[in-house]
Amino acid sequence: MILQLPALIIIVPLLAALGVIIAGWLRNALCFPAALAALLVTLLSAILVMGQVMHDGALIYRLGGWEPPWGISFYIDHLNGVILILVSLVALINLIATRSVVAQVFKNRLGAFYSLYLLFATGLLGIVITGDAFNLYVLLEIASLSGYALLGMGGGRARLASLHYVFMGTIGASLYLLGIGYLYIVTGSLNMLDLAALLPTVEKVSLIHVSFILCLVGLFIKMALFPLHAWLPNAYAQAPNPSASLIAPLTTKVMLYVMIRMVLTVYRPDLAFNRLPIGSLIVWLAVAAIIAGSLLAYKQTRLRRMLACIIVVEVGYMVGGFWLGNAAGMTGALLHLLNDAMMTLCIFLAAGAIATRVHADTIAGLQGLFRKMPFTMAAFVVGALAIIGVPPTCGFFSKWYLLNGGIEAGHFGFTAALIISSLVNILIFFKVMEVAYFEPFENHHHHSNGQFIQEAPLDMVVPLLATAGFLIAMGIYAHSLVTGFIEPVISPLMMGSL
Amino acid sequence: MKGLSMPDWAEFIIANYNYWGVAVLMMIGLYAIIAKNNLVKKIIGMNIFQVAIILFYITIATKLEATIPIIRHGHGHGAHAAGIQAAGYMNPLPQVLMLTAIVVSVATLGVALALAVSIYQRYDTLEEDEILEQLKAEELRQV
Amino acid sequence: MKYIGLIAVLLFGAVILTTSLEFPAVGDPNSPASRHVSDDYIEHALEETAVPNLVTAVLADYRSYDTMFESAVVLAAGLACFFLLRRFRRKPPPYRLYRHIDTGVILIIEKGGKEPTNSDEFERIDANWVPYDVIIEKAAGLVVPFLQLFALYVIFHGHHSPGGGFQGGVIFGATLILLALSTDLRSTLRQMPEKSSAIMASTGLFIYSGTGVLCLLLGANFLDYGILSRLLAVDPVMARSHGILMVEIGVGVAVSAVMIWIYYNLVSAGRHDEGL
Amino acid sequence: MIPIGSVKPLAAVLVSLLVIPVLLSSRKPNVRESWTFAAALIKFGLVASMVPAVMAGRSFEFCIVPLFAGIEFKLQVDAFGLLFALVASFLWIVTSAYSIGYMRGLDEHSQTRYYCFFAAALSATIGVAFSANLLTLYIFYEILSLATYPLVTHHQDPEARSSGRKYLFYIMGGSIGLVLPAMVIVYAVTGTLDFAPGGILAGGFTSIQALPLLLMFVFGFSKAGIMPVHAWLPAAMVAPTPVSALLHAVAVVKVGVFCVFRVITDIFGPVTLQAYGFRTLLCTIAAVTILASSLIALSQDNLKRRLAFSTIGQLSYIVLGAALLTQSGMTGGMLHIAMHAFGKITLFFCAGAIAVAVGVKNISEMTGIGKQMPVTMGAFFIGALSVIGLPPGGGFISKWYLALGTLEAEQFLMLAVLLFSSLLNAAYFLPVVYRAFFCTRSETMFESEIKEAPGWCLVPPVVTAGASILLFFYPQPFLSLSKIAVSRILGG
Repeated sequence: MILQLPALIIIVPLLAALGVIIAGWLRNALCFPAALAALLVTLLSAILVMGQVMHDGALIYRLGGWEPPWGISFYIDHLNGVILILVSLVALINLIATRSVVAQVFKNRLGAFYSLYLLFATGLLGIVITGDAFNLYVLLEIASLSGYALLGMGGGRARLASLHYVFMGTIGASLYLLGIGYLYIVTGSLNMLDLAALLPTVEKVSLIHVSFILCLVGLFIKMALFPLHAWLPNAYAQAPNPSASLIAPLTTKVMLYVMIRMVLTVYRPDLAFNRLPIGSLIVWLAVAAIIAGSLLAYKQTRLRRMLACIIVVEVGYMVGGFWLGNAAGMTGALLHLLNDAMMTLCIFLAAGAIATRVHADTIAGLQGLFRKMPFTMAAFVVGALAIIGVPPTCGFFSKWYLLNGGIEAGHFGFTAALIISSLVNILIFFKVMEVAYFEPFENHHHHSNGQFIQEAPLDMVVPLLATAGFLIAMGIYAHSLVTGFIEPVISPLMMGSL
Repeated sequence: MKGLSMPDWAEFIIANYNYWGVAVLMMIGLYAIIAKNNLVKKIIGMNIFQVAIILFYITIATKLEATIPIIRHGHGHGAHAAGIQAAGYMNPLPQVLMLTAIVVSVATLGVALALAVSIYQRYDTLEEDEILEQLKAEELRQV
Repeated sequence: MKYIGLIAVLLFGAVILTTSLEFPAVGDPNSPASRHVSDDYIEHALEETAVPNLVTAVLADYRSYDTMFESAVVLAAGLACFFLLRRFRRKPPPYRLYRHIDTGVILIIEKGGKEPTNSDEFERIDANWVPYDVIIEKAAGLVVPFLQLFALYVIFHGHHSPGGGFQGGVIFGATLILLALSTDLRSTLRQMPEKSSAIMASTGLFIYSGTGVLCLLLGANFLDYGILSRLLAVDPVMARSHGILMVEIGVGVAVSAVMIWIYYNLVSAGRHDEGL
Repeated sequence: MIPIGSVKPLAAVLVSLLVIPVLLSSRKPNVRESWTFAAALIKFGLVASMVPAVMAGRSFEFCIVPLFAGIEFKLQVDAFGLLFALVASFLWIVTSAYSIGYMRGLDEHSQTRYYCFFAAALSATIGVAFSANLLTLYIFYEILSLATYPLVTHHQDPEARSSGRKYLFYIMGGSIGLVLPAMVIVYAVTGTLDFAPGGILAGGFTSIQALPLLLMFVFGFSKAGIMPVHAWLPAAMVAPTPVSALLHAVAVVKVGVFCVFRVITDIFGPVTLQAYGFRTLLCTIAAVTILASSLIALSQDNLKRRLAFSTIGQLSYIVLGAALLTQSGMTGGMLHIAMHAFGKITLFFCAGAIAVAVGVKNISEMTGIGKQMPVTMGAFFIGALSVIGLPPGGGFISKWYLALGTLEAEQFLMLAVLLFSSLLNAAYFLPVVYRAFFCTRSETMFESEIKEAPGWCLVPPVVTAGASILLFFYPQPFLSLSKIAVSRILGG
């Protein structure tokens, strides 16, 4: 059974998604337990698979029993083993945390919600695990489609934002497909490893360069890098809370993983960093993303829209860090990919918990929250500190690597952008803290005792606090995270071309 | 038709007009998404863009003087497989991929139309600028 | 905004056009695309899967994982339409139209008025579809069974002739949509309620992934039909062909159910009372 | 310097953190305060238990977790760190006693939160004292800034809000904006951040590159209150007095100066700094701060603001001590940490006692209260003597070494600055004492009301005043510790 584990990671959530549709129609109460069980099994098998990969290197699982270039294969190495665990963990925590809100908001479409939820998770897991370029496109579409539906379920404004997300997402995916088409014309194969082997033998080099550019632009649209980010703040701000706190932490990170997989495995880093002059151009693009995103976030008056703008900044960190091209920058980008998923989950869950008690989404509406919802605000503080990059939390350690990379690469624009955005983050988050700390709650009286607290429901606060604790744990054990998972990915590259 | 020698520019056009058609369709589709004001026209533009890419893959699959990729009855049955020449049949792989891409474009079209229908139910218009005005008015009433 | 878009599109078009000069000429047999992997498909597919239609062989066996997720995309679309549009609050429409079958007189009955539902002289019509459609109704009634037979033929003959799960499923779905168009949405809903179409959709995909899991349980990799020979007492190559057939049926069921489901929700904007 | 691997440093840091859950769960105030008291005593006991070993020239080490290649989250107790930890933990015992009286006296709200964040701030302070490398120091520095923010803005009124904003802007802005990049640059070039006696730069930088780096560190650690980045300290006086007493006289500001001292001695190293010729620059920075703050202190009417500006001046004495790069200069600087701590905390205690007893904050309203509050004003006088540096107060010894240091470094201008600023110190302290004792009160309106501060607020200032006199006659633990530390830095 151990050999079949990789397949389990994908099939279990898919079968659960199908089961949940039927459960939705027959007996509603079954939906949540089925989804919970599926994601638990997925997380477990992801961890076991990662154990296998750590034990005896990269793992290839042949679907349908066919040799890779003919059939489709899973390719799991240190890079995507960790991200599999990350995706299933975030999906699991969010599922548990948003149970009561979902049961209340989507009463009569519970089956559909949980099925779309699981299809979204399956799509992302499939993208991360697959070793076939076209198969990645199909799973990209599944994740996007269920994402459009989950995000679109809200007021009129959410529908329009989701429609824009459909347009941008489709253009991005189609550009990626076009890039794969170019590769197919030149090599005739779709399997990533096979492509990597065939590409050097191709003499029409300009086609490879154009296909690389197309793939990159398509992925930049999907991960909302600066000039192409317009859809993200609206899509995540207007969406219902449970789906925003699922999609926000994961989509941009998995798209980033696809970019890294493309550069490191398919096109080989030599093409991306040495032969094509786009490396420093993209880093300057990332600098623009960081600055613009920070200023945009500072201007917002609504809490969740501000948090969405911060995602644009984080994408700028990761893309900039990766394209610096040196070991520290790449390690920083990968570590930030892991950290940022948890950080975004923490603050979006906190925003969701606040939304259950305070109906105004504006920042001004958060008066006296430290007194009213102390635990939620404590988790929000930890999340905010992680994003600012204050030491005990994980954000600091990935920012440290990014800064290191920026300085070693001599790219002072990127280093300055990192520092400026940290300072702006301080302003942003402490603007929120001040409102929650200083301004008195309407019937706020000083000498209130314990019973005054109106916390969010317990099954929302406990996962939230667990995530906050996780942020600190990831911070303290960042070094073992790096040496365990990220080092084996980066070190072979360093000896090689760079 | 074989014997008639064609000038090389005609040869060149025959060899490449498919790709130009695909490129033009892509430009039309992309421009429609960006520039059009009506939501359904944007959706149509999106569909054109996806169809263009499907066409692009299909042009890769074609082979001159090759039939559709179904092995003719009795050809290479049992005796020996060597009888099947690859040049005789078109390339099946892109057609499989495009089956998937067609299904994906239909699914995306379905979701986009569902969103458009629900927006129309809510705002009674599909013109984006009118929708944005109503949204702004709603925003002012709320604050 | 338009001009930036125009410039971007022209730039994009220029890039595509200039690179298209380097493409191999359309249709030359030894272009790299048609040499590396596709030659093996053409030459070995028949002996490995006993399926002459190469596209079905590649679709349902070599790359069956792709197709499984393709049908999952279809299912996701159906779910999305249901999730976004479906409205369960029964808001009765302001007035209902009833037409006297013989004379063609239309009664507009306000809310709360007595409606001649059970008498057979009156038939209820939708608000926006008035004229007599006897011809269409009768013709559709005649044509639909044959169409459905043809749809089943297309599903089952995917091995030998162009066709397969998707195409057959869509035709089957189209026949039911034809029924809904010719009569009215409510009668079709009575015949094929939303609940059964949803469950049919997920069972279709269950059949597909169930076959894959069956292969898994028997010891081979996911979706490796060769192992089914133990179950079907057939040599592995034929087992593959039967595996492909099972998968095609699953896809056909799923796609037809989802087509109808999407139609129900799109046409009536989720209220399921008056559609096209 | 044979390091003993032991968990004592970690225990000393964590003891006050572990008490927080107990504080949160204790219902009755007495239980809560007694737990705080116990934690303070245990912490001081742990720190004191390490003194004999460090006196014998050994140091304690404990590595918690590796952070980056070449850097661990490591605690190391050497003489200088122990000196600062001794001062901070001893004074915490006194302050927790004092804050019981003060908080009860003014019936402050949400006292549990106050005690918890106070304990967290202390553990971070001890963490800074015991950190083995610049990164561990930076981590505890950040935790300290965050733990003190709720203390500074305790009253949650608009004034606290604006001073909290200023507090954050200077401190977090300085640490993330200046110290972080500087640290990364040092790490990128030298590959390590561990504190090594001779400094770790080892010629990695030319003098043009080293100058901005040094300035980023000096002005980045804005808790040291060097002139342009000092504005948060007077603003932080809005906090309750025990906070400004322990944190803004002893713990927080001394952390800033401690970090600057560490950077100067263990990152750059005296030899390299002399080679770059930055000694005069550093001395002038310190001198400017000393003179300017003393002059501003003259004009402040609010007693706590005057004490705040005097603290800024005194801190720059310590920076001056470090900047002199000579044996006795550094010894004087280190000693001044202890001496100034005892002196200044007495002054803040007296200010708090006056606020509790009379409810008066400005010096102009304090005429003639000496007759009614002889003990408080007496302690105030002794504290003032120690801060000015007159004989019976311990401050005299550290200023003596500082003066010797300026002579060794041939910085005669600095000697003049030292003496003149001591005069200024006297100029802004003694009038307060004179006005309290020898002037009679004009309005007789609340003649009868003035009485001595409650017991809890009275005993601590007397204890610290007595301690600062004791230190004059018996400066032994701190003097020997600083001598060992300096010999390690210069001799090592």
